[in-house]
Amino acid sequence: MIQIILTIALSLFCLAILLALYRIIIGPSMPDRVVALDMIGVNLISGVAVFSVVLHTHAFLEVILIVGILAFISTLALARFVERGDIVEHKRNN
Amino acid sequence: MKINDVILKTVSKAAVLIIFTFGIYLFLSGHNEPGGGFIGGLVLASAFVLLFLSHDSETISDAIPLDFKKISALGVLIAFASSTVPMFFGQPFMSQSFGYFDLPIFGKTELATVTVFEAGVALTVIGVVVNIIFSISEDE
Amino acid sequence: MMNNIILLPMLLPILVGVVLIFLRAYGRIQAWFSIGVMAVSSGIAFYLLEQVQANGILRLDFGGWEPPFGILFVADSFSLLLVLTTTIVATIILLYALFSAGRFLQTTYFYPTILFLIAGVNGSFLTGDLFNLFVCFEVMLLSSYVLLTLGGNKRQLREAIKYVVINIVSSWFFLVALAYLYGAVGTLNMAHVSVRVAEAGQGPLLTTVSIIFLIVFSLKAGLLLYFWLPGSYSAPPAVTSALFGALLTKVGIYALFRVFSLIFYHQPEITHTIIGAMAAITLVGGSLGAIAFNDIRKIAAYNVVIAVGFILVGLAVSTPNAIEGAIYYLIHDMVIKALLFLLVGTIIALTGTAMLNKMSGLMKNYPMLGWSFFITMLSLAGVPPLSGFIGKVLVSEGAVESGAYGLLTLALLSSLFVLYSLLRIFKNSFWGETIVSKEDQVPLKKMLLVPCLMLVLLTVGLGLGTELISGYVTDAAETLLNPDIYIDAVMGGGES
Amino acid sequence: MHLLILAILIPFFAAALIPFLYRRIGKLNIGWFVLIVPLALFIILAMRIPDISAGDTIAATLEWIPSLGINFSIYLDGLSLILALLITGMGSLVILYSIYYLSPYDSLPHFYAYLLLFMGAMLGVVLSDNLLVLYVFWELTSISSFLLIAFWFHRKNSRYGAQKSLLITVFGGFGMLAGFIMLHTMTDTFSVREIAASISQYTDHALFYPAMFLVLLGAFTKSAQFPFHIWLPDAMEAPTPVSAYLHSATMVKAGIYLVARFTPIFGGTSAWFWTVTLVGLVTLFWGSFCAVRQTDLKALLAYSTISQLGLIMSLFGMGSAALYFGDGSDGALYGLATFAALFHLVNHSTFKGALFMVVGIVDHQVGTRDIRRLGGLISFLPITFTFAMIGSFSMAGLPFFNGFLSKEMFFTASLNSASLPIFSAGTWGWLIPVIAWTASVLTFVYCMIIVFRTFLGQPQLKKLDKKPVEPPIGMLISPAILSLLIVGIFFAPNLLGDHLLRPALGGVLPGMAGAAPHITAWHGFQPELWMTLGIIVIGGILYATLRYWKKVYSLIPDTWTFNNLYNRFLAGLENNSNTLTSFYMTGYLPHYFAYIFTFFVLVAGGTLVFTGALSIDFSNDAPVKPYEFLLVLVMMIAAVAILFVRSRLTSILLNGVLGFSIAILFVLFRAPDLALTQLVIETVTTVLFLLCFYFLPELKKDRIPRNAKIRNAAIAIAGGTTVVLIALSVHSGKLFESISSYFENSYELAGGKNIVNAILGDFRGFDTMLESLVLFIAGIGVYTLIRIKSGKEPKKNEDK
Amino acid sequence: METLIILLVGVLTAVAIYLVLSKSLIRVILGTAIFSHAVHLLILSMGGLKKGTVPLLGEEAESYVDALPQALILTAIVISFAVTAFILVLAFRAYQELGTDDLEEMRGVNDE
Amino acid sequence: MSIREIIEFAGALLILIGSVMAVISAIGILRLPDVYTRSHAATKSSTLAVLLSLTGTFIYFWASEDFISVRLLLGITFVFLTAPVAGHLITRAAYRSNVKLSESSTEDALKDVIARPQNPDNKSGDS
Repeated sequence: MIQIILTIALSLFCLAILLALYRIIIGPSMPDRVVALDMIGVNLISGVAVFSVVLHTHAFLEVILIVGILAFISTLALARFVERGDIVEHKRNN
Repeated sequence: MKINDVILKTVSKAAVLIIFTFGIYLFLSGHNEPGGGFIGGLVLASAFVLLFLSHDSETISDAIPLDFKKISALGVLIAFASSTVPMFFGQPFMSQSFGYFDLPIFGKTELATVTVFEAGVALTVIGVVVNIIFSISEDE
Repeated sequence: MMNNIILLPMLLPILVGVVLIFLRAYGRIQAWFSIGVMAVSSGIAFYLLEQVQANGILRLDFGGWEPPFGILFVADSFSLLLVLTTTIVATIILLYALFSAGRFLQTTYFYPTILFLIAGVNGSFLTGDLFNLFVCFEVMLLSSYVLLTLGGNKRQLREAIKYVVINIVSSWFFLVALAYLYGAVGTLNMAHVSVRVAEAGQGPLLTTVSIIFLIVFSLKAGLLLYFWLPGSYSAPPAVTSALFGALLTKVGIYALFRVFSLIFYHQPEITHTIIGAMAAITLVGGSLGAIAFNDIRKIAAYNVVIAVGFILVGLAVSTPNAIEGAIYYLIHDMVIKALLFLLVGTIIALTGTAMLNKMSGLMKNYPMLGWSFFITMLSLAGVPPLSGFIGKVLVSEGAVESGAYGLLTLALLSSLFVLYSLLRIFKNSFWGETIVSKEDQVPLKKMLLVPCLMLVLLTVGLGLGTELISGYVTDAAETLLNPDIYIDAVMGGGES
Repeated sequence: MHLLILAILIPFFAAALIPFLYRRIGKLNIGWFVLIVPLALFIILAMRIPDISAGDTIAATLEWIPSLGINFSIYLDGLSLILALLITGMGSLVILYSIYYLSPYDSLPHFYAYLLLFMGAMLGVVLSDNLLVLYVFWELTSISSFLLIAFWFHRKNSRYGAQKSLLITVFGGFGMLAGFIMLHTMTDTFSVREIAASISQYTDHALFYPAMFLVLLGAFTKSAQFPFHIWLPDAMEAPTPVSAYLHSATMVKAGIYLVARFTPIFGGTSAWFWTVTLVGLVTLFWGSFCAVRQTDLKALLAYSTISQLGLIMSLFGMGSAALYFGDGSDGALYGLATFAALFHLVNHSTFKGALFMVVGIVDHQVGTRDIRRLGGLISFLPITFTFAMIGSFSMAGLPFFNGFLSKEMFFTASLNSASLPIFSAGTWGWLIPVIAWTASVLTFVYCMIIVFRTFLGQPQLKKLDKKPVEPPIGMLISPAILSLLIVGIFFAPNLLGDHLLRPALGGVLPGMAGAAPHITAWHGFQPELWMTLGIIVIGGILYATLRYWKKVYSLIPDTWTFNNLYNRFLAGLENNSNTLTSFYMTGYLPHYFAYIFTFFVLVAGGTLVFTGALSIDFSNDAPVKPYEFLLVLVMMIAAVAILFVRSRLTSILLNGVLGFSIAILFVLFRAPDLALTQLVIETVTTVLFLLCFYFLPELKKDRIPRNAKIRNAAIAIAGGTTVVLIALSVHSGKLFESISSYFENSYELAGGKNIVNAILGDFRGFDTMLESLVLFIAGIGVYTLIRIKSGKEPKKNEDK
Repeated sequence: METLIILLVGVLTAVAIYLVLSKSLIRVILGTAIFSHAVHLLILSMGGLKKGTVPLLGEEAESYVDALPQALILTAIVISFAVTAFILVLAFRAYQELGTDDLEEMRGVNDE
Repeated sequence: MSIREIIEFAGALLILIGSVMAVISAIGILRLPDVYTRSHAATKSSTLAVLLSLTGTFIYFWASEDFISVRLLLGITFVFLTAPVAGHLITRAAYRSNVKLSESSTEDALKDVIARPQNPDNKSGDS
């Protein structure tokens, strides 16, 4: 029972990713795409978590945190890029 | 154009702290759990990446006055030199050894020479990644 | 564990290279350190070569893990001959660098990168594990990328892009081939792979996998797929192109020999026929390329291509004579290509141009350079009694023995093209009216000729003193032709 | 070390010493020191004459590469001796001559060093018994000839001639090498003597005829036989002593020597007989025909040399028939040709040497060699005229000179061959004497030209650069000696015949030394005599009417001469190779990738399909869950979408999606470490991409033609398919289990519970170590790329 | 599952080949990145998928998945990262010096 | 059904709800008219979805193995800490890079506060 639920849940997450991918492809603006990517990252976190339940393993719990961290970093970088082009500033500005 | 980044900077400070801790944890736990020198090093490097993104390269280079090229060189040196040590004891190059010791506080603890090797690897990774990002962002 | 010494030709350059990173500001010290470590490495290589003659193949299991589980270095005569040549040639090239390079190159991580390159080359020669071979290749390639772009003028950057991207793709092929091989036989240790392939009888599938290895190493060696070679070898400064010309393709050739003599030797009617066809086309393409251009760097680069084709004729034919000849030629080619590129670099530095039709009469002003070039030309064409001769004879003999008359004809004709292509350089740049008066000539640093003359001596010495190395070469060829010797040394239990 | 080996090496040592010696001796001409070498060698060799003529041979060996059977094996028999004496004897005379001939402004040390190099090499050729060593010296002669021709390398013609001679002779040399290698493959020895002894077993060997023709190729190119003769006239750019020595007396004889040396091996076969004879005759005719039209004396002599070499060659060809008969009387009959060949070999050296020296004197004293500007020199250079006349008349085959004797024997031999009962000579044999006679008529004509056009007629002093006077006495010594020999040999031919030619004959036709005839000048009214008389009559008429029939030459179009062919071949080769190479080496990376992947598809895919390796079997597959399917779908869509997006940022995002999805696949396939690494790397890569994009332009629409797009798509799909098919086959046909179960003991072995990490850190730690090095090098590379720019640092001339 | 992954590898490879055949340098670099994705998956699938549990001995399972390919892929990932970093920087330096990212304009066959 | 199993089931249910939320927010990201509204879907409901599924996972492990995963908690914290910031950054970037508001928006509150760059071919404004 639980396995079935989890499988459904995983599939739904993947579906959400698929939908977000569609948004990445069609755009239209860059921030749209970044938003969608961010969302994919968030869904991945959930996906990995669920999958560790499926497998009864703790081995992937690190991955969850890492995805969180990295999704943040890439969103940050992308947002910076969209905003300024230059994602790491050379000079401090305050 | 001045951009107000207070939220970002505050949050990323906290995040960096978490990442650092986590990176070190990954590095240390690599023997038995996922992680290890490479991953640990990479995660630590990504903390630096976050710092670079949320601040600017000048601030970072002022705050951490290290030559990351030399750090990576040091890492390579540690990795290679530590592996040569067994050669002086008549062992093949790269022989790792490990043992279990009863330490006062930690109880039964495993100590392995491979940790030194992995530390070298981790240092290399950090050094290289930071060096690359630093070099690019410094370019006019 | 005496065998740890096998590692030294690779380990020492790396360690010294890393230490040199900390000595960036001291160009001279870096140079002398590099030369020193190369000289020591060649001494070690020679010692090992002697050891192998006395005690058979040596191996070093890293971390003490028995093959096939760990990584290991295997030193047989073939590897060691190449390591020895590499280190000697590198020492001499570094000497040239010491005398030629100004502060610019010396303080830009030039020497450490060269040392890493050589470490990668030596590692590739010595390793007994296919995946480790890939990693060693990458060490070598990354260093070559850095060296190629060092200084970063337009031409270098432009050619570097092509070179790097093509090599990335060839590395990709390498991984694909490894994946297939691992999927099929489940192991990576060369000797173990060989055992398993022999056990399974190298069916069509393994032959197909071997073809992918062939593609990989052909890309690296410049066998048929040499598109990247002429551009990238003619872009960097003399020292770098000499290193490239002497070493890079040789690693690919080594790998071809190793893989197709140790592992995939069961279906020569497919694999070796393909190699033969590729070698033939390479000879033709290289020969035509060598006479097609007026740019002396390109002429030199296409000469590299011709040599690759020639050596691979030996593998395609694979008789004992041919293999032996190919080994002789391989050693010869490392020496002579280094010399050729150094001389070409020197000529360009003196005349300020690389175009044949813009130079003339250098013989009057730089006679030593001229004679060095003359001997290089003869040696490259395989004119006796210089070093190229014996290899040429033996490879040809192998071709005759196996009835490969087409290859024989092409191989010999290609020598003629080599001769003609270099004769054009010699005729145009050294002979003719001296257009620059004694007063206006660019002074040639005397010391620059010293490394060139050392290489000249080496090529003459290798020719006249063939007997001195013939024992090693015979042993190397025997090991290549009898995979069991290698396999026994690796898999045959017990600690060596 | 045996004295003979030393004899070969001495010239090399002397050559090496010259640069040092030259600085010491001050004003004295270095030639005097050099002269010692050939003189001494000549004496050493001459002392062997009694032994050799008694039938002895001398052999010695110095080891070079014994493990391959390649050694300096020296073998001195009659044949070698006669050539060795020529080399050293002519060498002495030429060096003596050159001391006076060369101007002090010329680079004498170079000249003498090359000359000595040549001398040593040539001695090596004629004395070596080992095929490969013979080849070594053979190439050395080509090289020294090359250097000597280009002695005045600032002249364009010298460079041209030098290159031509090197290319042609080395080309032939490579052919010869192939022939030698074939001989070795057949007989498993490099020793000429051993091969000759055992060759009878191999005449049916598939390599026998290829080897023969290849060896002949070497001989013909070296001896300037038709159609390879074209290098010799251009070689006349060399200083005249060199022409006298290398290009008439010795080096060009190397090919003839080779034919003689290999007659015991290949002789006695029809192919050898006809090839050598016909090539010789054609060369004889063509050389003499071309010689007549020349206006440059040296060019005339060059063609005459070609012609005479053809004559000797054809004689050796005819003589080889003797081997078919063995040592019977028939054998002796045809062996006469060989004897004549040897005889003419010597004679030619004497008279041609003398003639070259004469021409050299004329050139030296008058400043030109152009017949049209010469004439009437007899009153200014009477001594020289005498030598010229002796040489020319000898060459024309007139009595009282040695040329007459050998020419007569030549006619005898050609008549004999015409009626040869073997090799189907009956049908075409009549050609031999006809060609021989015709060529001899032309020879007579040009010999007359040399003498009469130069020395008789009206002097044209205005056209000359200098006023002609007799040269210094030193320059006359050598031609004088040669002229004496010419006459001397005529009157005492058997001195030469018995002591040198007879043993030499034994070298060419083993066991037939006894067949050597007694040379006589008068045989009675035989056909030969009538032939000679005919030559004089017809030749005289032709000479007198030269003006009228010279137009014949203009009938031969210039474009079809072999010379022109050679030039056009080289030029065409350069142009076409440039066109062809530029056609595929476009410098355009996508082209290269197209080649590479096409090659991959064709060869790897081809092997897969044609060897029947393709097998697909799904039974081994793990089951697929719906979410896995969805994830794979996501990746496929993302991948394909990358092709169609126009914005670089979108493509990076899609690449990021791919990377993240792969990390999740890694999770699904139970690889946590991989997932972690992949995630971090992917992010850092994305950050790098973004960092670099700041400096890079936006993606442009790929403006490539539609067909190119279709072609690319085809290559891409084919490539992907090939990868898939091979992978499926491998997966279906797994042969062995992986070794990795061993690593599952990692806790006991390496003290780690994470197997992957134990492999990375311990079992395969070396990979990891090198990988960190790779990373490190990349770091350095990035740093140097960005920080070290060519503009910012002072440029040095090295990094062009 | 293996078949599915292999098909995915095929698609990725085809995409990557198409990308490296285009004349924009950025696309070529993207192509190389996708190549490395493809080959990592290929190695993994060649080792066999899902035949056991996570290769951590702490999991105490009957069998573990093949750990060796994982280690190899890890090495390959890091190496491809190093190379990608290098080529990226090379690309922008080339753009700075040559003023183009069009490979068509980087032929450079007719220069000195 | 033991309590443990009930709790496990509850965890699974949370996960399911989370996944449904994820799909809903994905639909949101497709259907909503402009980037500013879409980012609501992405940040708010997605965060909720991940919170639900992570909590579900946490509960499940707690129930079935008595395993309290610090890493999971850390993960939850981290997501909560960063998700809003990420959303903020993107929308700000969108605004600054001249991404248009939807037609249906009634007011641009920041119009006068932040000067939007007028250069339409802003380096990053590629679409």
